[in-house]
Amino acid sequence: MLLKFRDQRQNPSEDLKGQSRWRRAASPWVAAAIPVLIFLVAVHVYSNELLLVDMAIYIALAQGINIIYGFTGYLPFGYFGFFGVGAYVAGYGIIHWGLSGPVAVLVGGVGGALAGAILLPLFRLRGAYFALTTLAAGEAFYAIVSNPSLTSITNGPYGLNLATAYSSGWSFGMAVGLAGVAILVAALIKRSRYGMTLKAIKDDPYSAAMAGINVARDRFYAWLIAAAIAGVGGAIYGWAISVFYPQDVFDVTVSVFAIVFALFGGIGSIWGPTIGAALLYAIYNVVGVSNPQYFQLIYGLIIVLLVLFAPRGLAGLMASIRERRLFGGGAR
Amino acid sequence: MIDQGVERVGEPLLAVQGLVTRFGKFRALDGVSLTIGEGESVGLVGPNGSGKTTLVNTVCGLYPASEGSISFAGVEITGKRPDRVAAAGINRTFQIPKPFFSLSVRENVEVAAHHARQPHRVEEVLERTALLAVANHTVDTLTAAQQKRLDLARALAMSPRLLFIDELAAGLSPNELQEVAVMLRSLVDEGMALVVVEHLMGFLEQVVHEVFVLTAGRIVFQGELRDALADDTVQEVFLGRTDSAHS
Amino acid sequence: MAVLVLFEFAVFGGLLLGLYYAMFAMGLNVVFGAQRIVNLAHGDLVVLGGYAAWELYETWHISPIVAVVIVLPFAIALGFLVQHFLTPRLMRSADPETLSLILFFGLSQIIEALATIVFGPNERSLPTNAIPVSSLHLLGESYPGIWWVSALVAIPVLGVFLWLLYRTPFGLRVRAVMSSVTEAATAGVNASRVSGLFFGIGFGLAVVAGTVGIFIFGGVSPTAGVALTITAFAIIVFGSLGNPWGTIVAAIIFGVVTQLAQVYLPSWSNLVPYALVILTMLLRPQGLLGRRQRVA
Amino acid sequence: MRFLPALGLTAALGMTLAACGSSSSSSTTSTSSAPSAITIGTTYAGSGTYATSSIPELDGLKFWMTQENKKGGVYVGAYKKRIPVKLVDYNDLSSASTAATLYNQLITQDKVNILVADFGSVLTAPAVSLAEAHKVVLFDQTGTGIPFFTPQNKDIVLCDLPESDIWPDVLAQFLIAKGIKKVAIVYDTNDFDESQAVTLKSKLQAAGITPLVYEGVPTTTSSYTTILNSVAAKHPDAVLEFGYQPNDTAFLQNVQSSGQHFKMVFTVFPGQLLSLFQSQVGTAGLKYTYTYGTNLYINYPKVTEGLNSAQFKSQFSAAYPGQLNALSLAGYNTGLVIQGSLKNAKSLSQAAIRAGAQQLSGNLTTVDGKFQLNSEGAQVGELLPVAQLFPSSSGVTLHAVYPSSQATAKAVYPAP
Repeated sequence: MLLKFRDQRQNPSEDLKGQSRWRRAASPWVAAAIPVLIFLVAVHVYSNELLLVDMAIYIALAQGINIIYGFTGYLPFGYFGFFGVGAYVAGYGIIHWGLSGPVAVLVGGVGGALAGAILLPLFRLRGAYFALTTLAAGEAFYAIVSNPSLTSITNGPYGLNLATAYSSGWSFGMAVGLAGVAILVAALIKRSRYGMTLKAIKDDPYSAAMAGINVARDRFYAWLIAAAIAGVGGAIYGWAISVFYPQDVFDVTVSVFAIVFALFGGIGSIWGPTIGAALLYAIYNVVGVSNPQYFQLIYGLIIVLLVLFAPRGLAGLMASIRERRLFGGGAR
Repeated sequence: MIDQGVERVGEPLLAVQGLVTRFGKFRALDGVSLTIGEGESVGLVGPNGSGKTTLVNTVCGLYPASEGSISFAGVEITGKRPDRVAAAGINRTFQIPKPFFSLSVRENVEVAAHHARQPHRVEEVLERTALLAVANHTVDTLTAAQQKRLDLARALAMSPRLLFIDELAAGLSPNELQEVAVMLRSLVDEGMALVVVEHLMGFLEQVVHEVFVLTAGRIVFQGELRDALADDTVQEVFLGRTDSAHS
Repeated sequence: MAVLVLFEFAVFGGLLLGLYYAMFAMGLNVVFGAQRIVNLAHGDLVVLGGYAAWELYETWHISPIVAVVIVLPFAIALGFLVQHFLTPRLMRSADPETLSLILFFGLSQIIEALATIVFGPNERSLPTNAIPVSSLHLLGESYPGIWWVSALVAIPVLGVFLWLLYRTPFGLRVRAVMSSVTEAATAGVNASRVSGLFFGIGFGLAVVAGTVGIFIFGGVSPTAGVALTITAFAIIVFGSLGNPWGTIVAAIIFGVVTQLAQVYLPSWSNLVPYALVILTMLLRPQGLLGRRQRVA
Repeated sequence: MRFLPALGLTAALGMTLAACGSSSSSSTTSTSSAPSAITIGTTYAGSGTYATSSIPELDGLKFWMTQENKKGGVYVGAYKKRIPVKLVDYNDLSSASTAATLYNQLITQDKVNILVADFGSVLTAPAVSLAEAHKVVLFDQTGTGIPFFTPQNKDIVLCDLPESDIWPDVLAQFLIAKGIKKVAIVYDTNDFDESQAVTLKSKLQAAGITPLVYEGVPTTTSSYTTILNSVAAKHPDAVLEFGYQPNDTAFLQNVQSSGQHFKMVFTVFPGQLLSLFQSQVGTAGLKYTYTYGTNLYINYPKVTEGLNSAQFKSQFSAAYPGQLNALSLAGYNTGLVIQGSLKNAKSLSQAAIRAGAQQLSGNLTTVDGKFQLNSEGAQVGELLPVAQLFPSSSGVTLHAVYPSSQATAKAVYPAP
């Protein structure tokens, strides 16, 4: 039964390959363009652009988690560390080098990627060890940046004031752009030879090496991309709120939200993290702001139920509903 | 190209010198030296835990060599990363196949062919390993024998000059066994060097002439398979394990 | 002279606190030993213990030391239930290790939310005279009463735990499971039952640590859990996962190092647990007392 | 790919949900005729570090609003009539980033006429550039950090306490007058506490006193035992700790449990939240320690706006039992400053209201004392006396002990 089912699914799609090629090529661009367009329309209907900025950033972060966890299996609990480093590098650039906001944001992305490079040795670890050690690393970044002894460099615990560079239009535009780019990058990777390579590494790193794959290097690229996305995200965030303290940008909640949004939507899919982030962040802003503890309760229950009953998230649920409809439910 | 020039006729393809692999205090390989010539096919036999798979893993770069050296085609490869070893022209199959479960059968082969810069070989390799019919299937739908062949296909897609076959025969039916033997012989005929790690003597006979016998991390015999079976030491080594050979 | 006195304070104070930290971190190690699960809700259980002590003292004027005995059975039952209902399904999934991390994180969120709903968001602390003991005077230095009281609680608790583990038939089975779940199963040990007890003991130790912790940490608030979990994780990986003696040694070293940092480099003392995790993982992933094992 | 439109729709739904959900009230303010209500937007910390200070402040503001609405609203000079006041408040959870989104929500969605910042510099900071960018006047209740008040500032009005850097002026004079030379200063590393520590240190140094200890610790610190031990090793006469309420509580508890005794211990918040400290620290830990005396303990029988001290205490306690403290008084005072500014303002524009506030400066006395702004919009009218907590039948009682003009008791130094 199982074999038959696979045959049915695989072979027709093979026949249709030529016909659907343009759709395959276009879909990463579509996946990126639709959310961007919705954002550009939404800001005219709904003028609290800061909330939309946050949502766009969370979509990007969820895609970052998708790239590193979905494609390589490494779960970085300390993802917020790159977010914070990005915010601080960009802030430093604005204050000390007189960079304009948009340029500083890109520099923040470079900062995030450099922080990622520093943590490269952690890839020796796997599973829970990796996840928790990156968490410690994120907290270590925080302890260093916020240290009163370094006030002359980072302004220590007293935060940064970027009010001079504040520009709500620009920061909104950059946030939406980041969301679009992150979705596009994730989608292009998924469909590329590189995506196939990452899946091979995730399945069996040694076997992948025997297939000629430079495992460490190829995994590193994915890590750098994810770290850069978080760096840019943090930079835009810091710029958009314009006055921030270390604990606002080095906040473990950033990791938690990004991971749960991605997981809720469906790790490894492209639409999943986008929709997961948009939906849950919206619900958070409706329910969570006035009753945070009830939201947290619901949210904890969602995590437990997801892990137990739907580890592939919304995307996985939709896929199995579709399969059931097409094949009468016998397949799984 | 310079390497090719220096390489003399008769110089071994693989030369292992005094190889030691330690796990803590345990010496899994205890001074192994052997050479394998271009296009040669040899068997590697020995009881469980004698270090056969450790030898393959060390040569392929999974375990670091504690002492000794490994060179391939005149180039030192000791301590090289597995992907470098693979790129140099050594490949292997695994005792328990390690295919990429989230990729289709074809993609499994494509990944390897792509990284060996030989994308055109995909169809040929699939055909040769009798996997063309299931090329678009996912790996979890394959039979155990098909998964073993997929392992082989992934290795062949890299066009290796030396191929380690790690217990391919175990668990195959006599028919499947026969097919695999034919396949391996044809590889030898094309000039590929083979090292076959195997317990089944009948199968080994069809593929190789010469064997290395390994026990407790040392090579205790090297020579024709016939002679090995007659050798007292080898007899002793194997009598100890014949009853568990098919378990 | 003052420098020397401070050194003495840091070392001896660190020793007392280290014994407490051993009890505090042991529960995480025990739960890990059962099914290779990192219990990310560990810190939240410690927080729950703190609230239990607070509630019992404020409502019924029960001393936090007595509270230790009262909360223990509830904590053990909770651990047993969690193991019984959550982990079997988890172990059958595609990536149990990472998913278990996420699952227990979800659990931690639930506990945190419930604590906020029941006790409110603000820090609760007990007056220091809830444990009416005087400070300890030793070689010209005085140490807060709660430090030596917590050490005095930790020693018998750890003692009973180690006695169970090394001197009873039950402990033998436990250690069999800790060394290998599958081997123990073939040797006739009911691994699932033993794992349930592991969770029970692990949760129990965490909650007991919390009842005393309300004094050690200066109070209890719903959001303190994550930082406590990282600290406990730092201690158990430093001491070697699955090795109870390692946890004790590591906790004492951790206590002393933290105290030294607080005395000589106070602004950097927050970095200690994080640096400890990172350095251990990079330089000696098997931990202080560990045999080499695969973590990478 | 058939599911793509459906997915797109879902995403759109999510974003629309966000849009609708948060815009709980839409404003239809027209500028030509008088608005039906004056909306005041604020955020408060329902949980976290600032909650114990923020909630009473909000209660004070609500109390003021209720009082005014009973009279038909607040008098608005621009329209020469009373207009009802509407308050929109959101919970920012003590998080500056949540606060930023909420301030933006208040400005862009709720279109509030007046923005009131949450307690403390950390939660006030995100409002500053938003208020500036959207041309909304910001009333800063007690966010007394210095960085906000610059000569360019045209947006912010500080209502209650003076800027934190002048808080310790009187404290420094007290230490010098008492001839206390061995001083230890421990402060939390945030704008509010650090600026006090910096001021105190420089005032003392000007008098030739160099602190024996001058140490910053993270605002999250909840155990001071070890640092207290290091402090005690230097044998200071006075130990001064600048923190937020949770820090001060932990510090006082640790002083008690460590068994150390100092001739003088000073913390910031007992004077503002005395009953909370009474329950958390107890009489034994509080007695004879020092704090800033607040206007709650000073009697202002004659005021130019609102209720006088006695009236406020009795009426507020009736409306919000158990909530009376210096911060609820500060919240009430914010309301009075807004009231005065609206009375003077020629229109509801940012500049007009700000100018209205400036006009008040020097002419307003409330239950919180004299209101006086400097050119940067910061309040300089109040000087905090040094107070000491004396044991009494009901626990501890606060008495101002310095300067002598405000003193209601004589300082007991050294503490017994």
